[in-house]
Amino acid sequence: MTQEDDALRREIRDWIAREAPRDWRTASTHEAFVASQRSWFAKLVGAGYAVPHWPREWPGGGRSLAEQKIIYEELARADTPRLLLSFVSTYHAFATLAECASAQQRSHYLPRILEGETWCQGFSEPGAGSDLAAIRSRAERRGDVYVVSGQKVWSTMAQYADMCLLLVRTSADGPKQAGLTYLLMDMRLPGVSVRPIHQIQGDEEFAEIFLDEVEIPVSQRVGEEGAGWAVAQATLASERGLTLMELSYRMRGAMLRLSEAVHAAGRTCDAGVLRKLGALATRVDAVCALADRFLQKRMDEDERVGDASIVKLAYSRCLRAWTNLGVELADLAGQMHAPITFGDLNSGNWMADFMNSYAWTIAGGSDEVQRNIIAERMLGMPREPKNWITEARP
Amino acid sequence: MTQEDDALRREIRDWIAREAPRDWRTASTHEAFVASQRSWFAKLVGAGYAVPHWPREWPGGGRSLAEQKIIYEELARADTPRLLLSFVSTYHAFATLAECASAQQRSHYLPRILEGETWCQGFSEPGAGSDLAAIRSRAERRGDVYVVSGQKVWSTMAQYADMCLLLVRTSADGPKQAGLTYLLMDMRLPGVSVRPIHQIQGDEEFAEIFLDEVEIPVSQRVGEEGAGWAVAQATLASERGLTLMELSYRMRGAMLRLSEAVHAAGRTCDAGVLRKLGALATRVDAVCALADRFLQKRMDEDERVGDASIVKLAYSRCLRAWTNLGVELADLAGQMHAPITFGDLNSGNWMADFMNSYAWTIAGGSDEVQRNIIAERMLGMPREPKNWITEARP
Amino acid sequence: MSALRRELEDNARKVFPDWQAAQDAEGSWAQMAELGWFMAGVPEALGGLGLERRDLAVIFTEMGRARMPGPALAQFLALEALVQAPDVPGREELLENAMAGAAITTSLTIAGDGLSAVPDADTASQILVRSADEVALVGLAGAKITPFPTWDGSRRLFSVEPAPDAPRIPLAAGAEAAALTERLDGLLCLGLAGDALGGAEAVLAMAIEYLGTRRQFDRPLAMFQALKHRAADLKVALETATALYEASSEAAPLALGAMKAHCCEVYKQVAEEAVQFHGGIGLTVEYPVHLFLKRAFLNRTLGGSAAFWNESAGDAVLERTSAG
Amino acid sequence: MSALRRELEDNARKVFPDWQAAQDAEGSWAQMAELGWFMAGVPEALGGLGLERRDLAVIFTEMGRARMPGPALAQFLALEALVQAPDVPGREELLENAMAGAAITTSLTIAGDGLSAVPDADTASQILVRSADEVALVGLAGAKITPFPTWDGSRRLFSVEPAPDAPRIPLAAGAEAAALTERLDGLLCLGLAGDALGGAEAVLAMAIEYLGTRRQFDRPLAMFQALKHRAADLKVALETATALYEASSEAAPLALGAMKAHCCEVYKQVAEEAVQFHGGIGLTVEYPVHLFLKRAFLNRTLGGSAAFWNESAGDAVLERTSAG
Repeated sequence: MTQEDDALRREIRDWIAREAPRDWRTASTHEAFVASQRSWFAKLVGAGYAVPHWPREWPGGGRSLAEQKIIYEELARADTPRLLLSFVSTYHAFATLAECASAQQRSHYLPRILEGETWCQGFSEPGAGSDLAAIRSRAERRGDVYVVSGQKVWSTMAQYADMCLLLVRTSADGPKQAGLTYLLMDMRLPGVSVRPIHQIQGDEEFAEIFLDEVEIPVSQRVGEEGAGWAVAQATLASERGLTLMELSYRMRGAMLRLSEAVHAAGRTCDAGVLRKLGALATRVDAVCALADRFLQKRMDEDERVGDASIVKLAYSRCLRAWTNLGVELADLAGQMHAPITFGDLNSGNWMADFMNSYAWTIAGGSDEVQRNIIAERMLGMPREPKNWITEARP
Repeated sequence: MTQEDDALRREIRDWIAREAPRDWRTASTHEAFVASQRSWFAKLVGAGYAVPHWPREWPGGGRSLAEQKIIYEELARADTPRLLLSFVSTYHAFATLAECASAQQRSHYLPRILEGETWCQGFSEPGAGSDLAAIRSRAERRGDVYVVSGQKVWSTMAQYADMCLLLVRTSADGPKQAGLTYLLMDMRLPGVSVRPIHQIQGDEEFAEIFLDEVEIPVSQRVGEEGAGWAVAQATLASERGLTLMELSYRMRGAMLRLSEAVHAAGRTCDAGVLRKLGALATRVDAVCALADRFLQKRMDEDERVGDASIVKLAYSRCLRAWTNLGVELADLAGQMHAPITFGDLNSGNWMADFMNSYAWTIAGGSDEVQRNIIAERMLGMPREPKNWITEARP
Repeated sequence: MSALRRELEDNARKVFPDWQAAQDAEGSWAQMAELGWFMAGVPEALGGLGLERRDLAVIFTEMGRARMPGPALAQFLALEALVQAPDVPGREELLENAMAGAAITTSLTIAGDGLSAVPDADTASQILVRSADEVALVGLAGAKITPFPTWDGSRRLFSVEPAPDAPRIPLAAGAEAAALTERLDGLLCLGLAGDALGGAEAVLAMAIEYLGTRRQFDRPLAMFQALKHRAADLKVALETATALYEASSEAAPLALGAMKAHCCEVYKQVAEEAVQFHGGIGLTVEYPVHLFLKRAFLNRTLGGSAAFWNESAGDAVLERTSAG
Repeated sequence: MSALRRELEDNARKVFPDWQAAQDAEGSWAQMAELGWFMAGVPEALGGLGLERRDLAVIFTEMGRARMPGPALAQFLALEALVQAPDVPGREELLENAMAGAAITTSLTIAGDGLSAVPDADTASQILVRSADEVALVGLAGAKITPFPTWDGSRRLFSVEPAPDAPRIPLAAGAEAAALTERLDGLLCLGLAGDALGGAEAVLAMAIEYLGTRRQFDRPLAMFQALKHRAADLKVALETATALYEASSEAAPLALGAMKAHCCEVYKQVAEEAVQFHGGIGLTVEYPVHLFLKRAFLNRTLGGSAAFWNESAGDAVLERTSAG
């Protein structure tokens, strides 16, 4: 820890104490939640904490990974709202624009992101989730436009998005990956419609996007036609460490909620409960240490294939255990329906937290996909053959 | 429960009270253990309880499955020694002889079994465990004999066996199953050598059998040449319920050992420990109920494919949990090396019990094989394709 | 399974083949009455069908499979209380009405936990109050009824505070009340356990069906061995719990409580995995798997927690083995 | 990992590439002394290498990987006690001898559990006695030494009762003794946790190697997805525990205890699964997987049980959050 690091930590800690909203958990409507997200993002942009990972020429940019870590550690420690609405813009869209887009595309869109333009990601489809290359949304080139029809799903906050990172199929020939093309789509174009997905805990964090003969100018293409898979990798690789570190720290901070549950249940002297609490606290500490170590490896350029999967799996399973203990301690009282706090994974509204935890065991590569990656690419266990000949079900 | 059943129960209970050995857990040498097994079997034969599943013409035979269940329930309840040494003879050898052998073979061998002749099973090989059809021990016909060479493994108590149920390969052509032949081998033949397997808990329940040009008369063949697979199925199907019922009841009786461990640890008022104990006791009760229900289904001729796998898996996992709780409660004291009680799964010598429990998660179709059976044959989930094209390991 | 129980099961499945069929609480209530379920446990001498607890157990499982809305489980407790209280004036009429479907509610918590988690208290006319001192039917007119909305939307629960001057029909007092209360708590646990197992069976079937149709990487998910093995483990847990359930219908109250805890954990385990098996679609309200998940979690907390029952069961093990 | 720690690790793996290389207790002891391990934690001013606890942590992991026999962990505690007791007469000579390999043993249980589980007490000349009142070196001549044979054959443990008139060198008393004892218990936990993680890594590698070579149904076991997923879960557990371990070397005693409990459960979990992965062969003494299983179980009970540490950690969570 250098002196500069300490100074940054003090600086942001002071700023948070002055500026961070405290009442964000009370927003119980989608509109109030979105408004609070927008104002918090604007504040962070103003203070130079919104995009520490952008290059130096941008306000607040040019931070080292170590500095980024400090910023997110402090944001987590102070229990500030997570940056859900702007996440795709500042990470996924940014990385795609910075690494793969034309200079013109870059200079057009990046400033708008800081002004609050929000993006969504149009990758997953009903038949292409874990198996992303199976995308079927079809783009046909007609003169200067691509005409796109199809359906996207699990797009985070697409209902509030101005723009979309869109992966479509321009060819059905050859390997599945080779026929994909990457487009930047204005969500206000005719033919685009969005339907929020009603989630089981009452959230609407995701949406479906329906595309009906949407005409997207060819100038909105990133990379060449057919090069969409490679561009998508840049999008997906944009963030693979800070978020899990931030979330792990938030989970650690939220051990307080479990303590409250122990007190509320009158079980502060119950040896069995204390053991579960203690074992879980240690496991949470371990996940935090793992996330730290992963970031350190990235800083040291020492990351191995599979490391990210380990962190995600460790976090997702621990989060599930965390919510399970809360649900158990709260007993009947925990079954009472209470409005959710949007995007909060550690609210102490235990059933909501429990259901929310599936977002981490399923989305962004399910636990099962992560286990495959770890087994095959880290432990060297052989893949299953690709040329299956599937039998009919009995 | 009929009046006859009650009478049988009283009768055997009285007999056990008079005749059953009480000191069998003190036998700490193999020789003493074998001697005690032989004398206990002889007593049971004398009283007519050794072979209740044999036909009525045999002493003690002709019992219904319900009656057999009563006998084994009472033997379990009274914590009598399990019948390990005679198990293969009275079940596997009997079923094979009764269902597939010639009249001459039957009348030659069955009486000897009651006189104490012990048998072992020569099926598994180093390269053919779960995948039994992969057997490679080779039998070549030369005139009136088969000349057999190869190696068998995991043969229960082969070192004490007089005879062996031997499955060998007489042809390498066609489907793997079609080239197998079934022989009854005298263990005293030249070329047969046996090496006990030293198990990690100190037991020697199994042995390897080495076959070096052993000449077995063709008259010792059961069924036709090449029909070994079908005969082996009769052997394997000989017992699929009573044993697990008996073992489950023994586990329930041995909850006493866990209670003793709780007392010894001074944790009789520890809520966490009590909960673990109570939850496990209920699980053990559930496994007993499951084994009961399975037997009932057999009596009702209502058994489904996979039912036996469910009972075995439920028992094996519960036994593991049972031993794990004992090991945990006994803490450091439980790590002290103590001589094992041969074949006892519930001795309260916790580390030995723990290691012994693998016999049920691995042998007789591992947990993994049982899960495949349940998923595919009961839940209708599709098999993996048979025509794998295996890739080299990376 | 006996022919009678098979028939109960067959009839139930005709009327309530799945959760959709039982969605309408009012209609389902009438159908249950029509099926004779509320007469089932009442002796023939009192106008009922005179079935045994193990027959009722079949009904409970069917209620879970259909994710039955409404206060039927409370009704079974009230009926049992009336059957067990021979000397109560007006009992025959009360019984007759209840068998015909006049709802009497009661708390779905174990006695001593007060009048919380009372289903449909806003429409029932009477509540069965159970305690170690007194078992009584108490009128609900003028009662303070506070909604207790749960994540599980299938049961409408309330906290109830009867009016001080509410009419009160005592069914048992003193030692008799203690015994009856214990008996009713046992029946509650049996009902919740059956509900859990029926629900678990339904949601497991739903998940396996889904795995068989959903394809990823050019094959059905059901072909992936890791999922197959997890499904098999769930099946084993479910079958084992079911065997215990079937063997326990006449068990002592403590054994019923421990059994309930066991079965409800299995339901929770199966439902939790079933959602994971469904992937994203399982997280949308349009897809029914979450309905069973939420009921599984609620069931777990009704009728006494696993922590409570397992601790009691552990105590009993120590006592049993110390005595022996 | 720093260059220094990398070097420690590399050197260790040259000398003790696997468990076979460390089988001979006497030879391994000499090799450890030669590698400078007993000097590692001693400040340079006292003739040691002046390494930090996180450097020692690397050594502990290597000891676990090699399933190191002998009383090395006790030796590290004795060395630390001497380092922390500046005013003891004759300390320099004691330290010098201990660094050169003169064995001082001590109990591998936490203070308060008496003088049980003392490794190689029959050959050591002195025992370090730790309690909240006094920390002292006590001569073993004339002591009553009772073998405590364990299923794990890698450590030779004894219960010790020193002679009443045994020579005694006090290292700390009063509050200082309490603090030193806590510090030493923490080091014990660190050592056991490192041992657990090194052992877990070795046995997991052994199991994965086996799965890759063993074929069933015409394919290597390692291709079966159910086994792959279980192996992946073990890897996740191991990596997570390792991250905690590496971050904890300077942690407070309670955190070290909870960390030890966590790491030892992971070792047990990995070893238990590793045996299952091996199938029948894993149950034979000829195959080494059981050696790690037995050490995993013993480690779990040394240095305080998981029940003890987790309960303490739970208390601490309540205190921390109540204060905050």
